[in-house]
Formats: sequence, C-alpha cells, structure tokens
Amino acid sequence: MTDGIFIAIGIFTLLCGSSVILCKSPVYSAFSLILSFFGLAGLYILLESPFIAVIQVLVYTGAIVVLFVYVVMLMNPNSSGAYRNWIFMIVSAFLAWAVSLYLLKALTLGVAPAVGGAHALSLKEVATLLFTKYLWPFEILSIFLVVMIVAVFALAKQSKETPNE
Amino acid sequence: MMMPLLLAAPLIGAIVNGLILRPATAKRAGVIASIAALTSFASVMVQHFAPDAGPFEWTWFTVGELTVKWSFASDPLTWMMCAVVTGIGSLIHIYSIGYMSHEHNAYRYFAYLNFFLFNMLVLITSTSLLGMFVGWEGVGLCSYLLIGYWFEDINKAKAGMKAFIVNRIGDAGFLIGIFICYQLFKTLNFAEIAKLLDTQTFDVRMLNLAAFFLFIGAMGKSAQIPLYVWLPDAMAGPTPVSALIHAATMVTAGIYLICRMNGLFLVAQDTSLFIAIIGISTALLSALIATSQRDIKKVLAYSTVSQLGLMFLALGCGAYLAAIFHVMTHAFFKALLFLGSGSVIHACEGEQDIWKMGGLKKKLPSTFLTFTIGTIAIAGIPPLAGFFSKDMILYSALTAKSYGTTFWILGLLVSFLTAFYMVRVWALTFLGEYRGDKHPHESPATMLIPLYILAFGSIVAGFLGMPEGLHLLPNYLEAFLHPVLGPLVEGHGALSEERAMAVATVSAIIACSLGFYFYSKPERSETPGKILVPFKTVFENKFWVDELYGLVIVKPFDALCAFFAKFFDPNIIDGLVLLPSKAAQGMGSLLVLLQTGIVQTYLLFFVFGLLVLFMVLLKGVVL
Amino acid sequence: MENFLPVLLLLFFAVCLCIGIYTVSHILGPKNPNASKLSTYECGVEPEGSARVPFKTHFYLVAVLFLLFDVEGVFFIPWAIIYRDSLKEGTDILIAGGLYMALLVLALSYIFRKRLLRLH
Amino acid sequence: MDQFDFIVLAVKTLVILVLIIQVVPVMIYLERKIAALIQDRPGPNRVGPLGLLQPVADALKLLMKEDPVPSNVNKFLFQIAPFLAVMPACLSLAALPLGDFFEIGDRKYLLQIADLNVGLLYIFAIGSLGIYGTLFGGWASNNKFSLIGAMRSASQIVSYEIPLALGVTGAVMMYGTLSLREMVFKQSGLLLGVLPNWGVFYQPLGFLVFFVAAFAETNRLPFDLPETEAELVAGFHTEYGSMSFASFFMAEYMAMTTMSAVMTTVYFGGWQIPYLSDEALFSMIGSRNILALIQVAVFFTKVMVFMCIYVWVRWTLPRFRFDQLMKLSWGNLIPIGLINIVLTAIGLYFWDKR
Amino acid sequence: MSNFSSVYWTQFIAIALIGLGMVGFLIRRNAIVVLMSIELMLNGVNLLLIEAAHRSGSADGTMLVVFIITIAAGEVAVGLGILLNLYRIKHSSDTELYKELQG
Repeated sequence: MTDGIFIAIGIFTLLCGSSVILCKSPVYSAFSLILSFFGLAGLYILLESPFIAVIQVLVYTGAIVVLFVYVVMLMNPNSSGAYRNWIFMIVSAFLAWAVSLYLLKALTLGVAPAVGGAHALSLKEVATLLFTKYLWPFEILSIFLVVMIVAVFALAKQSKETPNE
Repeated sequence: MMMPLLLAAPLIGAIVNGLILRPATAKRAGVIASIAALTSFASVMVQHFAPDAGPFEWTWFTVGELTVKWSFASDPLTWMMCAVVTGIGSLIHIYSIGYMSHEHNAYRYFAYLNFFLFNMLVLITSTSLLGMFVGWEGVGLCSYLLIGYWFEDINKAKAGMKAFIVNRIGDAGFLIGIFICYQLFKTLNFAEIAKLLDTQTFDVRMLNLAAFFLFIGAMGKSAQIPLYVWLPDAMAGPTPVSALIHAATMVTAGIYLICRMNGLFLVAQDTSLFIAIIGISTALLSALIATSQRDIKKVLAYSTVSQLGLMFLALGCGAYLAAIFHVMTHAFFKALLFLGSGSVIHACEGEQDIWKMGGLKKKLPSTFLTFTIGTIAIAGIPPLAGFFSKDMILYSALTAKSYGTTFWILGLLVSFLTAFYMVRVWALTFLGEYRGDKHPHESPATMLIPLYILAFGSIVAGFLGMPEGLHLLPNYLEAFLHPVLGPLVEGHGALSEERAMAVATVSAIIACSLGFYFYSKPERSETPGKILVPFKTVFENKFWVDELYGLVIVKPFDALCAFFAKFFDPNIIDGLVLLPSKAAQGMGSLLVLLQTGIVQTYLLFFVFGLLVLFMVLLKGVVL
Repeated sequence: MENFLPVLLLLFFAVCLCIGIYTVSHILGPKNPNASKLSTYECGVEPEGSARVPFKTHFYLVAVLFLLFDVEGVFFIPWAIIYRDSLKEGTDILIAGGLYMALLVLALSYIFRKRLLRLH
Repeated sequence: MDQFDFIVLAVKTLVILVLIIQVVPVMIYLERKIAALIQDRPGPNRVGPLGLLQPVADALKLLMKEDPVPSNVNKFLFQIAPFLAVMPACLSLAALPLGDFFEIGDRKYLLQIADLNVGLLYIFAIGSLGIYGTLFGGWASNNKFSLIGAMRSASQIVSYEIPLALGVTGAVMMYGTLSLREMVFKQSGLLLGVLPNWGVFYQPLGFLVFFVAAFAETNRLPFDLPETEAELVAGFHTEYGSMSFASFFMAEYMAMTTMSAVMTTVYFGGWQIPYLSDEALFSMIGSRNILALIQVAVFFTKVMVFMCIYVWVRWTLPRFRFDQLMKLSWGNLIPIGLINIVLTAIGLYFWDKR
Repeated sequence: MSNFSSVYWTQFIAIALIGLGMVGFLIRRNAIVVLMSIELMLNGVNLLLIEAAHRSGSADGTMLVVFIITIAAGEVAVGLGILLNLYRIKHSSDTELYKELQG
C-alpha cells in the first residue's frame, strides 16, 4: 500500500516539477513549485524523516517560495517569449536526458547495500547528532547567514541609489 | 728582374700619386706618373735585348685540383704589345701634364692613368686566361674611373656607368668562355692549351661554343656591333684618356685575346666566319655614322670602331699577323689624331663642334702639320703606315676561304669612307675661316713633342711589315711573330697582291680629293649634306641604336623591376608573411561569436561538459 | 510514518470541504454578471493602468529578512530540544547556543544600524 | 492498522474537524455580542431567541449570494486563492491534543488527530503557508489597492512569524520535546504548592511574545491593517464575492482557534484541570470516556476564553500604523524573544544544577 | 514501512527532478524561473540524500539536507536581490537582455 502512495506522490511531484518549467507565466510556475515541494515533503515523510519534511515545508515552501512570489509580483514580468528558440529546447532536452541517464547509472553502480535496520530516526537523535558531530558546520552556517544578510542589505542599498521609477 | 719592374713601376706610381702625395699639384703628379710610365717602357726595351731567365711565377690560389699560377712570360707577341702600350702610354702621360695643368686635383687623374697602365700590362703579360681576366676587369674599372673623371657632370658620370655596364656584359661572356675552356682543357695556360689543341681532338661544337663566348668578351672590350655603344659616349672623358684607352690600348685587348688563342679560333671555323661578318658590318656601320658627326672626338671614336671592325675582319679570315700589324700602326696614328684634336680643343677652350672651328692652319701650325700626317696615314696613302697594314688586311680578306671577294669589296668601301670623313674633319677644322667666337692659341711644348714623335711613328711603322711582293724590305714583323702566330697563309684571291694594292691606293686618292673638294670651301661644305639628305638624319642619329637598346632592353627591364617592386613584393611576399597573423585574427573573430553573453548559452556548454565528463568516467555505459 | 496518516486524512477532508463550499456557492449563487460587477472595484474611481504597479523594495527586503531569520530561528528549535538533556553532560551546549545567539544578535543589530527598514 | 482502527481514526478526524469549524459561527455570534456589550448596545437579538440563529442567517446569506469573477483577473488563481487560505487553517488542527484518550472496547484512541513528535514545528510550518492565500488573492484580483493590501498583510504575517517561533523556543527548551501531548503531561502537578504547573508561570515573557505575535499572525485588530475598511477598502479580498469572502473569514477564525489552542496547550496546561489531576478525576468518575469528554470541555472552555480576549482586544485597542507594526516586531518582540531564550537557558542551568 | 519495494523509485524521481531542473534553466528565458529550476534540482539532490540516509540508517544525510536548505535559502535571497537590481536597470527579467559581459 505504501508503495502505491509513494509512486502517486512521486508522479504528482514530477508533474508539478514539469509544470514549473513549462508554464508560460512565472506566477503559475511558482504555484506549481509550491505543490511540488508539498509532494517532496510527503516523500520525506514516507522516507521516515519527518523533521526534514517539516523543515522543508517551513523553510522552503514557507519562506523561499514566498520570496519568489514576492519578486514575481514586484517584477510583473510579461510572459512573452517564455522559451528560447527551438534548437535550444531540443538540445537541452537531449543533454538533460543523457546526463540523467548517466546519473542514474552512476547511482545504481554505487548503491551501498541496506546496512543495519533502517530504524526511524527520532527527532532527539537527529538534534543531538547536529550538536555533536556537526557542531562546527552549524556555527559556520550561522556566520554564512549573517554574511547573507549583509549581502542582501548591500544589494538593497545599491538598488536604492538607482532611480526607482 | 726586368719583368717585375715592368709591372711594379706603374703600380707604385699609382699608389704614390693616389694615396701618399695626395694634395700634389697637377705638374708634380704628372711628372711622377710619366717617370713611372717611362721606367716601365725602359724595362720593356731592356727586356728585349737582355731577356730574363724563365717566366716569373707566383701561385695565386689552389681550389680542388685547379691551381692558378700568376706567371708572366715574354714571348714576341707580349713583348710587342708591351712596347706599344708602354710607349704610347708614356707619350700620353707627358702630353696630359700639359693638358691637365689647369685641373685642381689632377693627382687623381694621374693615379688612375698609372693604375690603368698596370692593369693593361697584367692583362698582356699573364700566361693564363684567368690572369688575363683579372687584367681585363682592372682595365674596365680604370676606363670607368677615367671616363667619369669629371663626375660632377651627370652626363659624364652616366657615360662612365654606361661603359662599365656594357663592358660587364662582355666580361660575363668572357667568363663563361673561360669556364668552358677549363671544362674542355682542364687548364687555363695558353701554352698548354695550344699543345692540347695540336695533340688531341676535341668536340668541334664545344670548341665553337668556347670560341663564341670568348669572342663575346672581345666584342664587349673592343666595341663590336652589339656592344659598341659605349665607345662614342666614352669621349666624355679627358682627350688623353680617349687617346690612350679608347684608341691605342684597351680596345685592342679583344684582338690580343683572339690572337693569343689563335689555335682555338683556327679550329672553330664557324665562329671565325661569324667574327669576320661582325667585324665588317661594324666597320661599315660606324664609318657611315662617322661621315655626318659634328663633334670632332665622336668622328674619331667612330673611326676607331670601324678600324677595329677591319681588324676583326682580318682575325675572322685567319690573318692574325695582319690584325696585330694594323693594331700597332693604328695605335700610332689614332693616338696622334686624338692628341691633335685634344690640343685643338685645348686651344678653343673646350669647343668640340667642327662646324664652329675652321682656319686653324694659321693659329696652330704644328698641330696642323701633325694632324695632316695622321689624316694621310689613316686614309691609307702609300708611303705611310696606314696603307700597308690596311692593305695586308684587305688582301687577307680577299684570299679568305669563304666570301673572300665580298669581304674585300666591303673593306674597300670602308677604307674609301674612312679617307672621306678624315679629310672632311681635317678640312673643316683647319681650312677656311674661323667660325667660332673663341681666340685659339698654340698649345705648350709638352703637348707638341709627343705629337711630333707619334707623327714620326706613323710614318715609320709601315715599313716594319711590308709585304714580300714589293721586294723593298723584308717583312720583319712576320719573321718576329712567326713562332707565336703561325705561318702566313698563302691563299689565292681574285686579284694578285700588287693589283689589289693599286686598286686600294686609287680609291683612297679619289676619296681624299672628293673630301677636299667639298669641305675646303665653306659654301660647298653643305652640298654633301643636301645630296644625302634622307641618309644624313639617319647617320646623325647613329641609326637610333641607343634608342633601340633603350626600347628593347632597358624599358622591359624597368617594367620587370617595377612589376616585382610594386606588385610581387608587397602582395605576395608580404602577404605570405602576414598570413599567419591574419589567420589568427580570423580564428579569433570566429570564437568571439561563441561568447554571446547570455547566461543560458554558457550553461549549455557547462552541461555539455558535464555529459562529456560522465561519458569519460563511465566508459562502459552506453546510453 | 503511521502518525502522519491522519494528516493525510485531514487533508482529504479539507479538500472535500473546499470543493463542497465551491460547488454549493456556484449552484446556489445567481449568475448575472454586468459591467460594473466585472470591473475591479476601485472604491468608485474608474480603474486605469495596470494594477500591478511596481512599489518600493521595502516589502521585498522584509521578505528576505524573514527568510534568513526564519532559517536561524528554525535552527534554535533542535538546540532547544536537546538543551535540557545535554545540560547534564556539560556546558558546551550552552557555549554553542551562546555563540549562535551572539551571531543572531549581531545580525539584528546590523539591521538596526543600517536603518533600511524604517525601523528607527 | 486494521480496518476498524482506520474507521475510528477517520470518524475522529471528521468529528474534530467539524467541531473546530463549528467554532467559527459561534465566534461570529460571540464577537457581535461582546462588541455590542463593549459598545453598550444590545447586539443581534432578532434572529431566533437572543439572536442565536444570527450566524446561521449570515452563513445562508453568504451561500446564496453571487460570486462574481471580474474579467481581467487570472481566473484560476483568483478562484483558488480563498481555498489556499482555508487549507492551511484546517491542516494545522492535526497536532492539537483535545484530551487524553478514549476507549472503545479494549482499544485506546488518542483524543487528537495525530500525535506527531514534531507537532509544534508542524503547526508553524503549516501556519507559514497561510501567506499564500493573501498573496495570490491580492495579486490575482488585478486591483492596485488589493495588491498593496496583500503585500502589506503578507509582510505583517511574515515579520511576526519569527517572534512566534522564538517565543515558543523558550517553552520547548523547558519541555525538551515538540510533541504537544507530552507538553500537556509535563504541565500536570503543582508549582510551589499553590500554582498549577503551567508553562505560563515558567515562561511569562515567552507567553507575552507569543500572545502578541498570535494576534498579528491572524490579522486581528490591532493588527488588521490590511483589511482596514477606511483606507484599503477591505484589503486583498476586495474583489471576492460571497463564498470566497466567507472562506477568507473562516480561515481567519480557524487560525485564531488554532493559535488559542496552541497557547492553551503550551502555556495553560491543555486539558488539565488546575488542581485536579487526571487520576483523581478518573477515580471519581470511573469511566474513561466521560473523563475524555470532561477534558475536551475543559480544553474548549480555555480556548473560548482566549477567543473572547481576541474579540475584547479588537474592540478596545486602536489600529497600528504600518511602520509602528514593523518596529514592534523587529524592534521589540524579537529581542524580547531572544532575551527570553537566554533567561530560560540560564534558569534551566541553575534549576537543573540544584 | 522500512522494507518498501526498492531504492529504484526514489532515485528515479530524484534524477527526474534534477533533469527537469536542468532543462528548466536551459530553456526558460525568465530569470526567476531559472532560479526556480535550480531550486528544483537542489530538492532532487535532497531527495537522494534523504533516501540514502533512510537506507543506511545514519542521520548524516539528514544533516547534509539541513545544511543544503539553509545555503539554498541564502542563495535565493542574494540571487533574487541581484535579479531585482537587474530588473531595475533593464526593466525586464528576460535573460537574453543581460548581455553586457560578452565578447
């Protein structure tokens, strides 16, 4: 039964993913992006990591895509000429297809056997791991976020100088 | 001991004059030069009466199995030529002391003159073709330097260059001839070649070819048909130069070459015939031109060319003795005539146009006397030198193996014309009233003494080679040169020798009277011009030969050079050089097209690279 | 995974609710559109020009700051969960949290310092 | 997970969903009554006894009215926006513990839709999706004022989510877990003999930040800047007709209930009766299910108390200006939240050392 | 739930997502959609990581995903900031107009 749900959600995500890149107007692609992230959250739940699912929904869907929608609203882009010319589409489609096939092959080559019972990861275990083994990356990431804030302010200041007609 | 002194004297004179005592006055430089010439003449005389031991030898260089030895031998032919060259050379040196007295840096002139003498002696005395070639080149150089002595004047400088270039063409032919001789005989020594020609038989065609090329060298130096154009222009040099180089010595080098190689030319019959034809046609052509020339020196120049033509006629017919005899006599009276005209020009302060002279009999008595002797000699009136040598040539032409009579008739016509234009010049300059605006005066003694000596020479020289038939004097010359030039060929022509002599004398007398009749009175002097009107312009313009050469050779050559300079070099050569840089630029502009600046294109390249990376990493996998 | 099943059910029921509301209102509600109803309501004023007029980047800046601070806030929660238990082993959890807090405060003061959000 | 359990689960989910949805009409009625009380006027009493049927009348009216779709809008987004607002509101109920558990036969079933060990985080995650309703609604209706209204309300919700998270972090530090059910169990017992062992007494500052942020989250006065009738004509849902307009309001009220429920669970002991522990109560009553009912009743009374406070605050405080709004969130609430975390950390350090 | 059918499905979906993302940022002219497709690819990677974590039982994969999400957040923040400035200059979000850095 769970396989069925898994495949269903998977297909749903892929559909939304393809509509992200195919929709002419960016608002609709943003909307389909939200739906695909929901599908992904569902997949994460099925893969027994609820913490990541919630983080995904909270950070990705709740903040990043909001930013996307904001920018889309700010820019109100006209959806003329959404795609590049034909040759590009065919070439890129082929290239993507080829690379994906190779990726798939590479992954299946290197598949490690399912070692140890795949027990559900409780939230506490994940949290402790974060603060023992991965403490320094955690701190560095916080520094990264501060730097990002400074960057964003710099960009915003720059746009302030240019006339905002 | 005498032989090295013969050569060393003029060389030392040239060095002293040219390099050491540079700022010498004309007189001092002239005296030094004359002393040098006289010492070499003395050494020649001493050489004759007390000959040295063997040939003076000095190896020059050895290349492979060819060793070139520089050796000087004195056999009768060399001695005679040296005598003529040094004799007349020293007379001209003395004469030019007076002639060049008012020149301010005459030391340069005398240095060149001595250097010329040295080179001529090297040419004559060397026993190998290569040694002769060295002399040959040196003489060419000196003639260039001397013709272009007044190089400030562009025309004179051009004349010098013209002489040099035309000579070079001849020298090239001479060099090729030397190569072929070496190829054939493996040696360049005259004696050895003569011995080989007697003993071995060679391919006749190759011999002819060698002879032909040697003759081209002779043509260049002795101004025959195709390469004679430089001689009339060479008159641009001072008159003594013309006298020495372009009458007596240098121009005879060609004849001396052929006499020295007479063994070869005897065998090469076709070339000899060719030489005869060229000789007679040059003689006829230049004689015709000479009749209508205005400049006194030009007339004498063309007469020299025609006399050389006669000498080559003799050589063509195998009469080497006749040629050499005419060389000797011609040296005397032509030098006399040139020096005479020099003193006339000197008197008229540089005026050379005979129509602006006249009546100089009274003002220049001694010049008039010597000039008349010279004119009579060249005209071929019996007692003087000209008659005997010219007659010997005509008779040898008559008795030649092929076309004898036609050569004889043409030779007769040439001597008739010679007499006519010489009397014309003589009459126009000395008889009648003075037409010029100058006031001529007699030349100083230093110029007159050589004239008298030469005049005496012109009279006496004839008796040396009198033909046996007259039973007056034995033929000393023939006896003297017999070992070198071989026996006199007794041929049978249409007329006997005495009768031929008679006909020649009668024609000379008729020509003289005709010339005298026309040109002694000024009002009659125009008539020959009017009679031969159509021909007159042709003769005056020298048959437009210079213009023809200009058109045929110079213009296409210029065009060729222009083609290379303007089209070939900039486009082809530079094009090739710039090709790589242009190709690189082309490639560069191509690559720029790829840089469209749009992010997606770069991303496409990125993904493509990724794909290639995967393909490499997962070799086994096929999509 | 089991305890997320009810969420799925809840999702299903919510969707049914929405669809129900939508269909009921469409069935019951009358449909007679006229010009005034169909034009966007500009409190009586005639609407002109495109509605989507670009406005100050202030709003965008707020959204970006929210994104970055939200991520930092989220990191606090796992720290909060294990704070009490690992307090027994030692104070290094405190130090880690303190460092993190310091950086957060630094970022916040930077925002005030820059006065870009008209917060002063 | 056999068949029977699944059915019970489905029924339970449905019942809880309907229960929470019923809160909306009750709230509408209550809001009007309390507003009237504050403004010293009788309030709705025409429809039915004491005006109790007024909400039913409103609902029917909204259902019956036309739902026009203006011409120059993005049809799809315009119509889906209200439901985008309702969906998160419904989904966030999943983690709320209404009571302990009830029994059918020998099996026990929890009195909440799903006991997630990431419960609280789940609620915030779903809560943060509420923005899309406003954003897409405002943008799709192609109306300058509604667009600006949408932007403003989005900014407001966005900037008040952070203090919300920070406020709660203090409590999470104390309880050490994100599951709401465990939090309620941890709040049983007495604090210093007198006070019930509720979170609010441990985390007064945390509660304050959370309480203020909750108001902003639901766009309730004094933060209802976006829908101000005077300035922006009713904000982002100006163009919406009957039912869509109603769904926006429904979403708002459900969000209010969720927020009050979370406050009661985290800070006021959820279904715990202050001085009566569950066992004592069970020994008095005897049957587990009746106890469940009592617990649910206690939970709902607490929620209703908070809802009344919402309404009370709405009709007393004046509206904030937009920049004041921002200043309050970034300038005051977030710093206080951080201070609260620091204090809790230090407090716990000494509390555990003892 | 742990022994669900095979690794095959998740990897296929993840790689499909990555492929879609790749196609997206190659063919779309609108800069925002390009960024969105990049996010799509990142999520594909996250899915792979989670699947690996699930299969191997260790939580390292989860940690990595958390870090990826934060960095993606930072990236989007700055990316969209730059995009906005470009829009301010070019008045359009069409990537083919951002051509200055060429040649």
